[in-house]
Amino acid sequence: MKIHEYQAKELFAQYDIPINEGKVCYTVDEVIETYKSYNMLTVVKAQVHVGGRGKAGGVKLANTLEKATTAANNILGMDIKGHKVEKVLVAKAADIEKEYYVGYINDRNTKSAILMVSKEGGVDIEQVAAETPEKIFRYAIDPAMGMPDYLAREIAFKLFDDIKHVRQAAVIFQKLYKLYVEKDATLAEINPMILTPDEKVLAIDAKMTFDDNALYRHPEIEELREADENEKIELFAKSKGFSFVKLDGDIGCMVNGAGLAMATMDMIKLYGGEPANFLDIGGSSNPQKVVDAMNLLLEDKNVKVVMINIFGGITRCDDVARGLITAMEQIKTDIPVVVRLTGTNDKEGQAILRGTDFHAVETMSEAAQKAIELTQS
Amino acid sequence: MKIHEYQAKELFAQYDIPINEGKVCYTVDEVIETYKSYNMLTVVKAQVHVGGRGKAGGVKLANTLEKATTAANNILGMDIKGHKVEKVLVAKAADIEKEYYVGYINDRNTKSAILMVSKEGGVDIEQVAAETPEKIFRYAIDPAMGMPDYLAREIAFKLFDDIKHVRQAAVIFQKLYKLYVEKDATLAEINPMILTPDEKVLAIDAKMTFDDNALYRHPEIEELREADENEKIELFAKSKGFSFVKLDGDIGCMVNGAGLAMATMDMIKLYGGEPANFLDIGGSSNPQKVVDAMNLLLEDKNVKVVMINIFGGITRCDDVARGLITAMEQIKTDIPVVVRLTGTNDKEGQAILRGTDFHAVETMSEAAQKAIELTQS
Amino acid sequence: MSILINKETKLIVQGITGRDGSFHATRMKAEGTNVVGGVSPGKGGQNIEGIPVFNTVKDAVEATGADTSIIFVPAGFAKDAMMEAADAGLKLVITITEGVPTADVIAALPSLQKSGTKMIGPNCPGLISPGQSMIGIMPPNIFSEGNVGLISRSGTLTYEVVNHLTKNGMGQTTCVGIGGDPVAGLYFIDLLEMYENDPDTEAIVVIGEIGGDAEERTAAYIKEHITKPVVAFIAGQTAPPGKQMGHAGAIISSGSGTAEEKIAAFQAAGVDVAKEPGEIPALLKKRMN
Amino acid sequence: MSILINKETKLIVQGITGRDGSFHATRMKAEGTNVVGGVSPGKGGQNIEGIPVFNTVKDAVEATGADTSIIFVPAGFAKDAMMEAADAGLKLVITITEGVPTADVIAALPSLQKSGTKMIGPNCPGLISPGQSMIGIMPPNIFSEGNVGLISRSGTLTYEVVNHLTKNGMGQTTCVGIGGDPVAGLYFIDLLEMYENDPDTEAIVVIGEIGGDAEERTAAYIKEHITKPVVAFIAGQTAPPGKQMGHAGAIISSGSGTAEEKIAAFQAAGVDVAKEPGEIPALLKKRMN
Repeated sequence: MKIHEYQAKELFAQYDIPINEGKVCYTVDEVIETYKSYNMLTVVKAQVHVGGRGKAGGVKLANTLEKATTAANNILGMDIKGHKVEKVLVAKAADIEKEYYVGYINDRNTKSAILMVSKEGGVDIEQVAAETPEKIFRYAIDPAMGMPDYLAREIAFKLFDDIKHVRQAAVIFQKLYKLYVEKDATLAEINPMILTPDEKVLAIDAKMTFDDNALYRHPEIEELREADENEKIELFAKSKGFSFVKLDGDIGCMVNGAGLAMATMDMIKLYGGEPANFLDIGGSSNPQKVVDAMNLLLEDKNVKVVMINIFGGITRCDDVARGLITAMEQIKTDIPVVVRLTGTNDKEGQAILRGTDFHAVETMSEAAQKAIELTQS
Repeated sequence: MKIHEYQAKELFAQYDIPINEGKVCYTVDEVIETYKSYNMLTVVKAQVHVGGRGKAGGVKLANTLEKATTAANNILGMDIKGHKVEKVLVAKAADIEKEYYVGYINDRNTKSAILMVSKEGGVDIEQVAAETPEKIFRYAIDPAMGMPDYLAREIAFKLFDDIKHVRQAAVIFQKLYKLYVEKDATLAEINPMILTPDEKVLAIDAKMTFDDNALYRHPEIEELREADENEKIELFAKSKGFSFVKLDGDIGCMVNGAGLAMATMDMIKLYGGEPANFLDIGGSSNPQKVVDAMNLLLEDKNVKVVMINIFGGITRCDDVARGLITAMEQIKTDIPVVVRLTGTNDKEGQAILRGTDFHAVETMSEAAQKAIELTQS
Repeated sequence: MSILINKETKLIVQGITGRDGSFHATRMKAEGTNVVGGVSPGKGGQNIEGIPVFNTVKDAVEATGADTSIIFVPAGFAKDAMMEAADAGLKLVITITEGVPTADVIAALPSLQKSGTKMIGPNCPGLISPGQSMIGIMPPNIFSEGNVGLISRSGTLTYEVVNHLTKNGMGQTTCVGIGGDPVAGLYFIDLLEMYENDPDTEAIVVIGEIGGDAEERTAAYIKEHITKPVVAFIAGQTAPPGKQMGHAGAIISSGSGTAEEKIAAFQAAGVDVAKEPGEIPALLKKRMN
Repeated sequence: MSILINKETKLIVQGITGRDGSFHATRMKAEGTNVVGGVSPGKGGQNIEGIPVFNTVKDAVEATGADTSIIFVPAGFAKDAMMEAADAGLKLVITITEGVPTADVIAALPSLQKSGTKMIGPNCPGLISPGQSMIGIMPPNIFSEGNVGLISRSGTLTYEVVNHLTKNGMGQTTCVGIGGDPVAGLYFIDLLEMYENDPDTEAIVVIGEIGGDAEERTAAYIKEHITKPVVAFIAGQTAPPGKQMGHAGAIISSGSGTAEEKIAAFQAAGVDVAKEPGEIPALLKKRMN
């Protein structure tokens, strides 16, 4: 689950991680009021669940009320990679002596949380990682030990020489780790963490994401959820037991299993078509699930064809075929539906579907080709 | 540091460990009032920093106001192994179906905290350990893992068969471990933990001691200190940098180092004398320390002779000898002082002491024999 | 031969009295897997279709000599179940449970490591050595005995591939679903090493997907250490960045974890990468002759 | 020969800029110990009497190749210092600091174990291999080279015994003060095993005290595994139960840890137990002829 910068900074403040003061604003008037109360160099930042705000014009400095007003007018309501900006963070701009990168993520290779730090802060860390990987220091955190003083200090010495700065950074590493672990985060990033001319170390940006699987034990994090339009659809899908991601094509996909669902989208693309979505309906495929999934797909008016790809494993394909017929009786639609059934008793399943409105086929590639053909008719 | 049962039960309550309700009382009137408010079978228990209260008559049941009053009169003010009873815990007596032993201690062999449990509760666990060790189950706790659910359950199954009882006991094990670790305890004992006829598991006694070295980070535990007379002297000694334990003999001992101090006491006993105390004045032996230590020893009117046994290590014996002379100039006393100096430059040190009021000798055994001789003159 | 499990494997089922646990315990037993016991605290002494139930894993191991466990407990209890299995000294633990918080897996792994317990999963379909033992939730009838070893991050996609293999007369030594979570137990490289050392495995199929850099590392490892032919397939070529495709691990973070990178890495390591699952048998045949 | 330390031992001093750290670093260096560096965060680049100071143990190890460390930091920082030493991969750590909370020692030990780092202490005088290396705070002049190995829970009592040994012409291979705390690193049995394997050690002196059952376990171990003559002394025969005699570990809990029990255990294992420290050289001579 993603949260906004202003929310991450509120969590930072709860954990005594130093940040620059700021306030979230939903209207131009609120921005004006906030600017007036600060009356100093201020930064206005779009709050959206997508990276690259700066490049998209979603972050502006203002040293006059006029400039702050202009920034608010420009940023509020703008579209950044399909995300509409509904709020901005208005924050006191800090004087920057140097910028650093600090980030915790879970790491598949070390099978632990890792802390990454770099003197190359304030820029795209992925680019640093790709071009000058030696400038990023990575430390795997032993979950039993956490982030002891010596380790936090050792890491801070990679960024700073002066013990005064080292101690401030070390404490930030420790507090951020505490926040990361206690809230089941999957990312906690400060980019940049800065050193000010008066030798303070603080976080002037903050990014956090959380483990969906652990939200059940963090209602206080769940409360921070501010889903945008796309995310609302995905959440609705999740409430039905689906994994769903909307795309821009015209072939609606319904598949059991995430890997097979991805492979299905790939197959459509391979044969020249465009998938309208990723949809994993999960392990089983009972009639109600099919009805719910169809309704979800048909909400997307771009969808011209639906392609159902089911691997009958423990549930046999003949049972699945009967379920599909039951399901489709409840759905009134002219959209053609291509069905491919494989696995246990697949021949029997395919036989049952023959003679129905379903376009029943035997293989994934046939299904993809048939679906593409139907979009063109 | 030792605390009383009633204090341990207050900590238990803070950690949601179920206990039988009770109230600490300092006077007979308070006991009467408490009994009236409970108006049921009640137990009156002496609160002293020493074991064996029950055998000494310090624990009485009362099912009438009269009996409660008698118990209060008898127990308040009584002497248990040299400890005067200044308060009692008056608690609602619980119905007991079965009794169990539960205790955490730090263990030198596994180098960890261990949990010991036994179905032989309510009796002296040391006796069970000596006679039927197989009736005590011991579990070393990995500090990184703590007391996970499965382990607490596994241990609880050693005491109970019914999952309802197992779950209650497992939670007690976990909460007691949390208390033990969070407060730096060195002992956390429930003897007995009981099962009641209505299938509740609860602690009806509680004993805790704490790591003196860790008290600096637990002011809330330090606040629980209720030192009795002997403990007050030991605390005063500690404030001077000494380790001190009062004994019943007449030879006051002053030694640098705990092991050597014990060996000195042993030596006195070996030659037929009786040490008045254990006193370790620590690593160095500057004149002020000697003055403070002498004053401490001379407060004990039983002391007839003082025996100083110093190993001159890094500090040379000749410097120590000069320090002793300086120190004794400040102390007006007729008590004879035997001094034995060994180690670096011991010959020189002994030479300096010759011709002074000190009875200077060369070996520990000479010192002990001389001291004993002087007690008899 | 096979890797990790065979006819000798003695299995216990943690969470055997739950809906999934009892269903799959019975299925696995019917399939010939040596299911020697189950664990469910407080249900000790009962039995599920003839499988004895114990209160603790330790009790089950003592009574049955089990060396392997499969976990079906709810997500919130999975960490504890993994640690209990480790503490009881099992050699192998398969965690089927999905939705386990990543921090719980990270927290349980040191216990497993300490006791030398290998884990597969969580959020995985399990593994099967056809004709010998099945420990998982896969449909056994699509598998067949043979000489191909398979490793996959996916469930149904694995079945899709296995179906193609079996229909093309290419049986399997062992098929392992390692799961789609961001942090998991045994991974591609661990299993490749085992297949390399298994005399009966003649070729290996690796089914990867977007997210992370496990496939890139695997490719580098194959180039260095694997002499047997390897064919790969990567799902998620059309996935957009920043979106989680079902599996928590299947997410392209800015600039890394894409299918293109993974395919390129495999190809650079001399691994044939199938364009679609149906192509895998032909690629294998080409390399195995 | 010797155990644990010798002329090759390269030592760093953690907390070298503190009062005790700088004093003893200088003393040890003067005594011929190979003190290659010190650690004090923020003081990196400075030097103490010619000994270079580093910001972290890792830096010190990288620059100097140190394999051993001695810790003089205040009690509240000892846990962190032990863990830092372990993480830097040192072979041996001697923790002199007294007053370390027992829970901190327990919490640090898994880190030490993980990296295979041995520890002596805390709250100990250190150890010395006379003529080779001294790592600790003992008075070096009382020691002499020879063939007796010594292990002790006490400080000055050890010096008392060593003084008797040296004056009786009985030099030492290595003398180790394991410390008087309830939980500590290397203990009697670990060191007895090393002495048994050290060709130059011909006899062993064990100085125990009341509290715990380490001496009883040690006696059982000696009976089973030690072929060299062992003489023991136990301090605290006159200590009352329930009172801590200076050392946190020296406390007789109800019914166990008494000197009588320990002496009986040693005697049952064929170990001569001295009535007073001065008797030890004679007992050794009797056994070594």
